[in-house]
Amino acid sequence: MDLHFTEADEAFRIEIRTWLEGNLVDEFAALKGRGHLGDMDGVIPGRRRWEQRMVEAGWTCVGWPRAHGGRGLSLLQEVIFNEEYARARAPGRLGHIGEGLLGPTLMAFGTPEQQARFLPRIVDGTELWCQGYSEPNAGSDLANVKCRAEPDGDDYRLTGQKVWTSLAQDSDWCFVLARTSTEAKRHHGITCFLIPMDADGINVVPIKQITGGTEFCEVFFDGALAKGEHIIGEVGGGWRVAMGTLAFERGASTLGQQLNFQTELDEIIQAAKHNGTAADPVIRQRIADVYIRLRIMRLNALRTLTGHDDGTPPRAAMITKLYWASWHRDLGELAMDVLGADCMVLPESGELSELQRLFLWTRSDTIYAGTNQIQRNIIGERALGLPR
Amino acid sequence: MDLHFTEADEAFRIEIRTWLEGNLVDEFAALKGRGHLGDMDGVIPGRRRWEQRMVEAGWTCVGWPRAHGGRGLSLLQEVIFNEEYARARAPGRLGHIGEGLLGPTLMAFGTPEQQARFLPRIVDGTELWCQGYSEPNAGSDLANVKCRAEPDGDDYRLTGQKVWTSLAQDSDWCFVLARTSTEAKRHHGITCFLIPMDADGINVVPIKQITGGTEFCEVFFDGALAKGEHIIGEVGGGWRVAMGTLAFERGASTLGQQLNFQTELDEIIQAAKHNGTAADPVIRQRIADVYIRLRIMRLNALRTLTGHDDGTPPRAAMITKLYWASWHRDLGELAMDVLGADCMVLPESGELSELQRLFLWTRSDTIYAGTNQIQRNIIGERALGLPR
Amino acid sequence: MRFAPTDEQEQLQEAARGWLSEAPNPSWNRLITEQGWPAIAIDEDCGGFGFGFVELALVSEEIGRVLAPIPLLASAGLAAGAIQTGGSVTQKKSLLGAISQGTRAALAYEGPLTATRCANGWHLNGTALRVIDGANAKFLIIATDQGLFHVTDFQASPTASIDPTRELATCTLDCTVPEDARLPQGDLEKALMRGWVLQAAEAVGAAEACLDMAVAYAKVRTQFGKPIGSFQAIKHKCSDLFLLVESARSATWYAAWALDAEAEDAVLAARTAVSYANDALFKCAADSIQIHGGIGFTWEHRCHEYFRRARADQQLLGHPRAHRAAIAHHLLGAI
Amino acid sequence: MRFAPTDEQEQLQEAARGWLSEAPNPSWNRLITEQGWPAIAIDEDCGGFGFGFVELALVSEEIGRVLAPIPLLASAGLAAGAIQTGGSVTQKKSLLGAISQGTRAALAYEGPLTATRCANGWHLNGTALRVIDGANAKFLIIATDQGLFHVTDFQASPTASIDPTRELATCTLDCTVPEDARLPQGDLEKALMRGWVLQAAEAVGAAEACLDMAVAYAKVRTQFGKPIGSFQAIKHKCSDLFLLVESARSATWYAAWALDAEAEDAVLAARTAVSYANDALFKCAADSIQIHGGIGFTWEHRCHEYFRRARADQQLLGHPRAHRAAIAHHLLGAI
Repeated sequence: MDLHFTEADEAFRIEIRTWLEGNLVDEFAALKGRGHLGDMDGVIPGRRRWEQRMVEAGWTCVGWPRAHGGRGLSLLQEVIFNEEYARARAPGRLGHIGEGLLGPTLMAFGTPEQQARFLPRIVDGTELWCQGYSEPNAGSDLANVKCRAEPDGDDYRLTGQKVWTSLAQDSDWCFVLARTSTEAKRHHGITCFLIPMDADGINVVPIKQITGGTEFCEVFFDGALAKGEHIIGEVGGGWRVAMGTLAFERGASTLGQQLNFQTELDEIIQAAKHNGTAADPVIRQRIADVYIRLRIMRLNALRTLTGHDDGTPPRAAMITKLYWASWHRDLGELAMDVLGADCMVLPESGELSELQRLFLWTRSDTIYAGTNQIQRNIIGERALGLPR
Repeated sequence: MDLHFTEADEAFRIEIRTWLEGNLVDEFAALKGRGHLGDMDGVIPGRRRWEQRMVEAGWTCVGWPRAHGGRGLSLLQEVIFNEEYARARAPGRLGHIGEGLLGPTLMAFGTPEQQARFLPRIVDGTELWCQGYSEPNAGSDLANVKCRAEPDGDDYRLTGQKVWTSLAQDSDWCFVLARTSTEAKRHHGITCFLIPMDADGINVVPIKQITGGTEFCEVFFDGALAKGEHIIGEVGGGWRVAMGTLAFERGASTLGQQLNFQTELDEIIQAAKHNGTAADPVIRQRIADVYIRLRIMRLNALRTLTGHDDGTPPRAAMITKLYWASWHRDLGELAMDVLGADCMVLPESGELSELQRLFLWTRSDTIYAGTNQIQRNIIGERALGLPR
Repeated sequence: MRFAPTDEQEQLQEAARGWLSEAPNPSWNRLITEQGWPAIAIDEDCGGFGFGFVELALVSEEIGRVLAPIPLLASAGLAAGAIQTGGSVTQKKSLLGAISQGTRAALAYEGPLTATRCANGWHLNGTALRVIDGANAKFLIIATDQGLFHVTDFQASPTASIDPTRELATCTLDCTVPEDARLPQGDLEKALMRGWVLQAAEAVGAAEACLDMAVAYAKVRTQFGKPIGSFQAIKHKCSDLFLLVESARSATWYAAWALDAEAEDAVLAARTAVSYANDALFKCAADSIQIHGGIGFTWEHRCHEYFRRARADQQLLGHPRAHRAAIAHHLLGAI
Repeated sequence: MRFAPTDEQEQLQEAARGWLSEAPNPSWNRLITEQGWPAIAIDEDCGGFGFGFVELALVSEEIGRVLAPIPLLASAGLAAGAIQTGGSVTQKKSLLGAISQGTRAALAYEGPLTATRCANGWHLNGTALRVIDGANAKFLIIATDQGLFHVTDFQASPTASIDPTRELATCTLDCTVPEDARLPQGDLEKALMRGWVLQAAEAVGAAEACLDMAVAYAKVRTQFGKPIGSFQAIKHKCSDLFLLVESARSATWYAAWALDAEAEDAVLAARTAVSYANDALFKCAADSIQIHGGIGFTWEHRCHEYFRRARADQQLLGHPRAHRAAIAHHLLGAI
């Protein structure tokens, strides 16, 4: 057991911290705290320019191998990067789906040609990605994908509907699961396609959410052309690809979020001190409780970095999503209880306050990317070996 | 909506209250508060004498029709009877299984001969009954009964094991589910037998519980003789009989228990006042919460009395067991939290204190007579129509 | 003993449900013309229908069920309640008569509001927050350090709330009123308890709507080849909500009856009902979103409207915690 | 960075587990002879093994797992901790040396205990409640208004507890001790935090045992023709317990490491660990009974022993609520 960071790691921390301090200024200062969950569709033009600033300094795809244009950082350094990024309140990354999901998927399942075509443009920020996996009837049950891909020469025509696609309005490309065979069993006959979002026959409709924001979209395909050369993995092998992507989704990308959460908790503590509820014994217990659970969230995350010798994370890593989603929901409820009667009054602007948005938005945390119920199935079956 | 009791009802309340006050004296005064759940095997001899006193005054089987030797009380008067019985802290009834379960089952499914043979001896307290339904592998899943009944002339020989049988040591008769056919489907092939507990081949083994008490027993049958004339309903029709009994179990018999619960809550409130935790805002919230929920428990129970025109209770009645079991468990936890550090220290006697016993015993409340999980299945499927 | 609506009461409730299903967002004028609900619990000699709060609560259940933006709670509950329990005969005739006819009224009590004796009667001053329907009210009942007053001279500006189905306002007063503007027997708690009962009733209706939506969805939404309602995670959640809804209903029906019957424990019953029902509504609204999954947190689905109502209502007329604190005071004495 | 036991630490833990599975209820003498655990975290120059609290915590996990009645927490944790952080060089050599060799010691702090200067040194007086292993201890460390003292002259009578696996005693003092019986740097919190870490570690082991029992039972117990672990009501309960156990483990391992590394947040880490782990154990023990159904509340099944331990331990060395109150004080200042 040794939880010290090395001197090299600490030096790296200073490096990224210093860079962020020096660059989150002028027009970028206004981006602080923006573009995160619940606000992912906010301040897009500014965040595009910020991505370019990141590219220039080599801060995109820091965890990718050098061979693919990354920095080849260790997992721990990636954590440090994410922590400092969050601590600086730097804006939500526009390129995170390409960097965190599609890139690793391509490295694992793509051809050298596909890697050469797509990876550099994720690194240089010139192509943004969105993900087309979920459908209205394939939420928890991804194997139920209905979107059809019909052959057209060497290529395919996609027809169907995707939903909960973040940033679809602003993306250049989408990776899509579609059914290439209706005869095969549910898990078979699914194929993973890459398709440009400006193809004919693609229509994006934003979904207005509980907060009034629209970061998720529906994407309608009506015979849109996906090239055969842009299939990831085998035709009919999309299930395996999708499972790979989901594993990346649960990976290191969340490792900085505790710092964002800490910022939110700090705001609640300030509010409690300001309005006197900090003296309320019931509120004090609850603030201490969320603080304790946040500390442990970080420790759990650090623990996942020390995996087994074969590189797999410890089975305790499976609790990550259930843990943070439930915690964040509780934080939202606490925020309102700290505000008391003020919690229901909108600010002068008529828009939700940050804490009101937190409260409403966090109801979705326990739903997207695997509901709490699905997470408990996964833990029960995979970590504990309970029967289906 | 009219929640007034009639003058006749109020007069009846005075009658039973006066009788209890006048009779729970001398040797019977020591029985107050004894013989209830968690202590059902306590002070048996005294409670036998108390049953006889009740018989003499005509206070047994008060809800039964006059034709069967009861008082023919209305459901509301039965409630009043149970409330006053509980308010007086009168001891747990030794005859409650015969009076509340077997009697109604016989009235519904028994022959006139069976009714004439058995009902009068429940009314006059000369025969005590126990119930042999549950088995080690047929707890929630009653259809899984394995106890075998093999024909022996007109009669049957029972072989197998029953469990969680209250008062088996002290009962004269037992009503038992046993399998008369192994070929039939699970629900079929079960038959309901009445068998005297002094028959050869019956062995009773008390089960020591979490509290150290032994009110439940295992009952082993090894070729014990049950007469064919003592089969309730059809051979192979035991499932229907059992479902009928379970419906009685969830019926009016629990309608006085709120008063027992109130007594327990009063003791906790006294303890809180005594040790100063009554000034603790967190404890105050929790005491108010259990008080509110207890008030509502009584209102829920009263509401079940106003059923539909066809005599069936409202579907809201299905929450009864889940509601009180969960509440009682919470009360046990609150009791410990009020006691604080004292909660772990045994009294001088070395026996559990009343509140410690409450705390431990209530862990079983959410299990026996249908676990909370089974109750939620029943509510979901029968009250809400959700699919199996 | 009959712990259920009478046939007549049931008909009233069903009629309200039917009317609201056709007119979920009726104008106040239409409500007055076609239904006249504000008159339900007002005595006939004051121009009302002469029923009680049981009837008003049953109608409120239906208002809550569809989150109809009908401020019956403000005029028929709080304002009328203040006058019924505190007003002089003259005040009752005139003010309750007006409410019966459809004049909108509201109760302002979250001050500070002060009353000072002056030559011409009383000078009233101050600002009240979160007055339900304050911006539409023709008159206010205000709670001051010197008791309750009715007043028509005030300024109101709407308060934007996370719950758009319940209009709130900030009301400012600086006026002089004659002596007879004071309610001689005015008692804020007696007014509030009428509000609590109706608020509880609305919460019962709203909570049941959340449960009904969730159950209906769980029956038709399939995942893994089965309706999600067959999975215990969903089924048991629904069962727990059913327990909450039915218990809140028992508490609320009793509180309404206790009010009409002037039962000794009427205040306790009202606090019991409103604290339990509002917490039940919160749980039902939150879990309904969860059961609905993705569509549960879209703007188009009504789930979030119930959720917003649920949280806002926990702050209206006293948080459940405050009611529990009052009940603890009753059980345990002061701290 | 390695947030997991080293190979050596893992071997120590596995050896402890193996030994305890053969000797779940060992005599103290056998423990000392065969394992010498009290010496683990004591410096070599005081006769110890020179490891740290990480190692002691890993062994404590195993003690907790089988509820072994081994009071390592009392002597190696609390008493040794008090001496390690507060004793003079001489005191360390003699007292820690004795503990290393197997002398039993305990910490008495729930007084009132008073120390008064007198001609020959200090007069110590008072009664301490719930002293872990107090009746078997050869010497006590006591916390008085004048600091910490070590004392051998005391009377102890056992306290019967709902948790028979943890021996408690009431200790009474009325004696005079020389000046050098006082620990010059004595600091009760520093002693207690060592106890908190070991208590948390025991809770992690015990909680995991509850989970493991429940999971194993859920795999073999069938109802309705299926293992009950296939029902979400049971499966999801187990998953929630797994989350608690693993989180408690993260918190506890960190707290032990922070203690050894003298990290700035060591006290906070210890309070975090013990409050979370004790509440987690309670939930695991309670739900394990529920999952076991009928046999879960029989005397013969160990479920109830864990449940008794769980509730008793919430009161030992500070209730989780008290730890949270202390953390709130850190975050929010005094009330």
